[in-house]
Amino acid sequence: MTEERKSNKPRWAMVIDLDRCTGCEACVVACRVENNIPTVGPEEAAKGRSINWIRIERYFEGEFPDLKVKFMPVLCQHCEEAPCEPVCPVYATYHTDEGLNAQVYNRCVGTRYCANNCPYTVRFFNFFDPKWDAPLDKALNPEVSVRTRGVMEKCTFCIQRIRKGEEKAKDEGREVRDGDVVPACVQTCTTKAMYFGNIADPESEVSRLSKSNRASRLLEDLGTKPKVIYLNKGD
Amino acid sequence: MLELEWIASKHAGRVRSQDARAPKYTMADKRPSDSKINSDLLAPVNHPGWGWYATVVVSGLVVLAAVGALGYQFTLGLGVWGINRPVFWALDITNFVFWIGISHAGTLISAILRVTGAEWRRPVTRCAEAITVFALMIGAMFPIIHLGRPWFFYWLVPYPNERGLWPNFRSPLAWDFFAINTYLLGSIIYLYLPLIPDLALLRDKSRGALRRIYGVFSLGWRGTQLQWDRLERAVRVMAVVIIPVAVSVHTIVSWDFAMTIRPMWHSTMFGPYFVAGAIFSGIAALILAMAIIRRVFHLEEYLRPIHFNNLGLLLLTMSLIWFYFTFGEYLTSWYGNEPEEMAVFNSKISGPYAPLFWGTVVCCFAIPAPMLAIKRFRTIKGTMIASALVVIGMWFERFLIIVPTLTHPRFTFNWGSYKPTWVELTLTAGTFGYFVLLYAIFTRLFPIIAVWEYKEGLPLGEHGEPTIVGTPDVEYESA
Amino acid sequence: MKRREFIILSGVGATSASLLSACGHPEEKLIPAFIPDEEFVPGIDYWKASTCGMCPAGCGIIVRTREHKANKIEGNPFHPVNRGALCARGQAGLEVLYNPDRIKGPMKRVGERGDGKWEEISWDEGIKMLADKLREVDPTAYNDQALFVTTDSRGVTAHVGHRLMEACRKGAYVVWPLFNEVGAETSYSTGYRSATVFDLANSTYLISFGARFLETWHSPVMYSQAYGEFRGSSGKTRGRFIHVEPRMSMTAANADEWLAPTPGTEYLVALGLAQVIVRENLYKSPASAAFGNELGEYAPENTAAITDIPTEKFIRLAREFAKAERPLAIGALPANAMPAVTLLNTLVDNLNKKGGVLLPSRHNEYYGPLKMLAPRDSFMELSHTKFAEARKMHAWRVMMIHRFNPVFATPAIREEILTIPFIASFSTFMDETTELADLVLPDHSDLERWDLKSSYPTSGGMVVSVTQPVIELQCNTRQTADVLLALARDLGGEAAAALPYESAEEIVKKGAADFAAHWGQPDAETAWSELAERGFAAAVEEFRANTYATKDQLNTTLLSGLQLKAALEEDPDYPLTALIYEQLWQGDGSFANLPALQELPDPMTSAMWGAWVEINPQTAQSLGLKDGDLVDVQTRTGAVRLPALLYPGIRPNVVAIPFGQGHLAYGRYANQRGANPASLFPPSQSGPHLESTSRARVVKAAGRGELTRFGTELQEQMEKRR
Amino acid sequence: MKRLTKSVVVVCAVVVIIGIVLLRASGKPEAPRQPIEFDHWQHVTKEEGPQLECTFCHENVDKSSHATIPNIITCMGCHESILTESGEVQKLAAFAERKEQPPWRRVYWHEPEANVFYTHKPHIRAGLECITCHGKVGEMHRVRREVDQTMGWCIDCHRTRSVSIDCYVCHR
Repeated sequence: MTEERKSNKPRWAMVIDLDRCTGCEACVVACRVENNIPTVGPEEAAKGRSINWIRIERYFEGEFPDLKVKFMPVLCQHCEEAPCEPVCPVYATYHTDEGLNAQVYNRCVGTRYCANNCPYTVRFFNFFDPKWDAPLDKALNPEVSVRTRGVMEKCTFCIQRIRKGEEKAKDEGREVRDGDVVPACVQTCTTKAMYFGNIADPESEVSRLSKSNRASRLLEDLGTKPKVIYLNKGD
Repeated sequence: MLELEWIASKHAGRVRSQDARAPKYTMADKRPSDSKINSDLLAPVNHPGWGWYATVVVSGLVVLAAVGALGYQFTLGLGVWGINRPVFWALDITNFVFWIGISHAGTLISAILRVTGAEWRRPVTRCAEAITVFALMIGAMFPIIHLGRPWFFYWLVPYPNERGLWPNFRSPLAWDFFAINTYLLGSIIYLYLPLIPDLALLRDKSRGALRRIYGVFSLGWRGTQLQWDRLERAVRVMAVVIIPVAVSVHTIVSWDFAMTIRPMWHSTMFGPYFVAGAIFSGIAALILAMAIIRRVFHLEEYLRPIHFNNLGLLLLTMSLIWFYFTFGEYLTSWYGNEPEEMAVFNSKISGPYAPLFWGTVVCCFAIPAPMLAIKRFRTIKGTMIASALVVIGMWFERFLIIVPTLTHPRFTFNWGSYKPTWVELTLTAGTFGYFVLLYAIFTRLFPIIAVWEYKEGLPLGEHGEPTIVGTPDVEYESA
Repeated sequence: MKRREFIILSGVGATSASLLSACGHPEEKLIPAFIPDEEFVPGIDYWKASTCGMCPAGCGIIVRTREHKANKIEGNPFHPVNRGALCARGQAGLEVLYNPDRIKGPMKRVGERGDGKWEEISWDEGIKMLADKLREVDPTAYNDQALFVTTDSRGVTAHVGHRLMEACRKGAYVVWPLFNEVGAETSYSTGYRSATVFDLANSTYLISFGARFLETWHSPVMYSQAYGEFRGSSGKTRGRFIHVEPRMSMTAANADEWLAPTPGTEYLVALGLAQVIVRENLYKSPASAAFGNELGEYAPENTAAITDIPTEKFIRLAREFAKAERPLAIGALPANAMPAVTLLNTLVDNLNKKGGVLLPSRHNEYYGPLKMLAPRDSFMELSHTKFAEARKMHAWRVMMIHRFNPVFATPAIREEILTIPFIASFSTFMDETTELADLVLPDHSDLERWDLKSSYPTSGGMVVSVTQPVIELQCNTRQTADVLLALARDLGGEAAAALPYESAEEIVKKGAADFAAHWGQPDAETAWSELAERGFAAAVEEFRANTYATKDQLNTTLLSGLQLKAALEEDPDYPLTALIYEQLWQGDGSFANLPALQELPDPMTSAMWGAWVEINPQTAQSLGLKDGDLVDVQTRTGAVRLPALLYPGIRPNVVAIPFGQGHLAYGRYANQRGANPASLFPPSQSGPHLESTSRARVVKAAGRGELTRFGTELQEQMEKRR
Repeated sequence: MKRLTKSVVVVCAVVVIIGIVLLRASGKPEAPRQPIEFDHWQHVTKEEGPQLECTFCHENVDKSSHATIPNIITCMGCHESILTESGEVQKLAAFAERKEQPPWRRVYWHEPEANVFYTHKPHIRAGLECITCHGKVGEMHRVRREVDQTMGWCIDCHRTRSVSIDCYVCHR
């Protein structure tokens, strides 16, 4: 990342090691539970309205028996030059000073323009009001909004955990450091394939890994400058 | 002189119904009497006939169905549409682009014809301008009703508020908001200005409450020279002003797509491509409207084959331009051979959208272009058929610009498909119903052919002035 | 109008309404949620340690609770088994706790069996009823018996249940595992005796024979973590991983090389590799030379035709394996085939070495005084065949069933179960078996109950993890162990004497403290409080390098049972092979009622909310099938109708069906979804040893199936274009 | 004509005013009647009273996102013995007897649709006085909403104190 540090605010970034990712989807469920993502049910899912802020894209290469598979966890890339941001007519999605691509639900009017302009297809729309059969609603995370119908939603890098981590650092009178903020997907990753941290801090794990020669970003040629960095498969 | 004419027309007496079925005469004959013109052109206003009522009832029912569908959608959410991930836009935006396109019929055409002083325009302008206003009203509805939370549409308005929140002026949707509103306002003014003398005519011919209402809207028109001068100047200025506004509107609509980084949307030529398409579909809509009006209101003497011929030629031009743009657009994609572009390209050329795509080419070019190029087919019926095909074709063209791109995101894992639901189809039908309804009501309230403008173009008869400007009509009548 | 739409319109979607409606300002009345009490200060998270109960692996969890509600489960970062990570199943644990379809309290049947007519009763009434039935068991008659069927072989339920059944004169404690893979402690799951673990992390060359250690085998999270390190961490070379399985599972998809032999011939691949190693003198253990002759017939040249793996591949892989720095072979094959895998490890001499098989020598000491954690040796292990045989001998009078649903696992068993005069179910949910019960005494969910679990981390030794309530009770349920204790008290005499405990809590606290005391914390009270806070205690053992000294120690008879042939006979009417497999999250079908998992796209097929038949595109083409076509899969035993899913990762002429869907009960999310493939196989095959395979044919049925995918549906679009 | 215009204007104004009043009234009551007439003034300001600090009862304000309403056990800690003859304290005791919390009604809150995640803790850390946001509750007999906690009001304060006005600070 070449852009200058404009402030002493952290810039959050994620590193995903594709060599370690097994496609087990623990992150997908962890994200659903942490972020109050509703299950839409079979009829809606069949229409392509299932919501998964993080998903495992699976690609086959070759044919039996020489078949190869690639798993690729895809979540909001929190692009520095996010294509979704300029198109929103009401600033419901914008860039925060911590480099996050924010989605403010109660400002969203639901033009879905941002979703159309997202090259990673990581934005989701609430076609109906979400529904949890009681008492499943008891498991809702009180730190995360329940989105209403008509608004977009997407990965927030677990903003509630970022806020909590920053709060903790402030309490202890120091800058945030590795381990203060662990998003739900990173926390549960069964192979420790995901890392999260402040890429503006040269000492952080993500900074170090982002300089790896295996590092690349999705659709780099579009110039979106994603803040999710993938470490390609070794071998 | 005009004033004299006006006064003459004022004293022409009440219109009698049998006048509407007056014997035919050609333009080559001497100037028809004012009373004749008045009664012919005001007939729809005064004696609409059962067909008018039937039209209003039928289109009204369609509108009611659409309103019901809309209520259903507002109650439950956009999930009642067929949209999904990744096809977040479909018929809503198709209808939006289509109707904004249709709206170019009027104002732009009438303005161009006025500015260029094309005399044959006279019976056409009002017809066209009304299309603009109504099509625009319908088109402009969609950006609101397609919202996930339509009740917050006013957040697009830059109003000062304590939260310090403003619309995002970088968003093409915000540009849309301003462009469409400007165009709508301009179009209404542009429709209204030339309507003033006719409103005065109606005022003078009606009684009671109606007279008062017409009176208010005719702004105390007395037909003085000063008033005529001012009106003419205002119309002339508006005609010039409205042209860039119209062009900008559809350019901005196209930029909703072109400003994104989606394959086959992100194209520099989308602006002119959309404007051309808009004028194309607009002319077609105008021809259709004129043909229907001519038939149902017995205005055969006013809307003559020459008008259809001329508009047919315009339509032919636009068809060629449209084809040129389409060809250029697709050829460059094909040569570029970028995988993401080709995914969309192939789905249109040979994939699931191929029947629609080739159907569109047939409707917009393969049939209408040769048909309109051959003089023998450039009759009223011929242009009507061509126009109907073009309107249908252009609707699908809009659909094909929007949906196949959305079904093919960059990562193939996320490819999707789209099927409309009854709600979307009802809404689409409703737009057509609503258009017909508005148009029908308009014809009931105002003369659909500008009375004064028509008279202005006529020979002055007894006063011995030279007569018709433009090509004599006889030739076309016999053809 | 769709059902969903109707529900929304009629306002039954009450949750969303109450959450979101603005009318009457519900917020104003929420004030009780802002009053602190002894347990919770509003707005502050409380993390409580416990143990995941979604599979037997025993991962430590911490549960985030706030304002008397649990809202997130995470892996316990200090727990040696999972080190903070948790799998998809574990993450969905809260949906068991808060499942809307839980049985709310004890009930007795009022209509005919299976009518679904129930009457709520009190706990005392229910326990009395069951005790009376147990008293009716005639202690003098040879063939009169009470039966306690469960999937738990260890822990509190096993401890109490086993003792009660022993005391109950003719009682039998029955363990009936369906899938043997997950965490089962018996030898056939790993080829080694219990407590054996595999040092994947430090291995450099791994061959897995059908062991889906990233999904379902043994302890998936533990081995996933090891896999992460195996793939490379600082200072370690990237390990190479070969997977042998006819269908490309998610684990296979992660392999560097995937071999897809004919189903049932995996052991021949192992033996072929062994043969090459022996004949090329690549083995490391000195005793291995003796195998030379015995392995001759398994030479790859002989078996290549059966396994459909080219000879050159055998030779190359055998050399790679034998020459690797730290090779390791694991497997999940039928018990009689596992020796083939064990043999490979023997040849490369990796016992108790870094990156090898870790076989703790002191494991008998682990349990300390607490024998309840030791695997019980005197239980009866049951499969359908055994059940049917036993049924002939015993007139079972009472059947108590706990955490197991035999009617779903083996639908054919239904009729036999119906002949048992009295059935008591301890199920938390109304499953197919519970529907037939006469008495329902619902158990707690895992987040409400007490238990102890033992597991063996790769770091050595044993870990005892505490399952403790993290939140107050959601329903009028009672822990089965507590019910059994009450039952014992009611029965009195021998039973009461055998179980002198007040509650499961007491047993757990005592057992855990005993264990901790035995392994370093002498003060019982401190031991318990530490344990309750941390959620686990560990017995530590360093693995001592070990080597197989002589051929005798290798148990060469292991090879005698193996035959050189394909597992299934040819059948001209049924040209294909059907197999069922345990899918990533579905387990034995007991998670089908969790919406978060139902809506979790299968990692390989991207399918959700249903079941499907995987067919190789080539095979599908020859059968004239397209993706999503409805097909009948028929075997000599039965048939199921499911949508076809064109799947490039399966051998041609093999079809695979995930197990776990097709419930005919089990709540709103599971009921009537997909089809249960168990009926395709003779009941004897749904036993514990093998995921079933059978000869089959596929016939196109009319119509399109409901195949819901998260990713794109079209075969040609699945390939990465970019 | 002039009179007509005037009357139209007046009618419109009245309608608007009534509308605003009704809307406000139907929204959040300004000083809701509480189950027990708890008198903040007596506890905080009254000279011969206990003169409690706010945090004596709202003890979690610097720890949690919520200041929290005291548990009835806290109330009974004193009122077990103090002023037991008072009618309101007897009401309190009756609640305590039943092991119930009085159904206090909220005075300040935001709708869940606002998606606001306000936390007290950082505001206390920044040294904000309770009265800045809640008015002089200590001088009130029945708590009345004195501050109109709109978003504009929040932003104003954040601006003047140069605290971030990023949406994501409060909304998420």
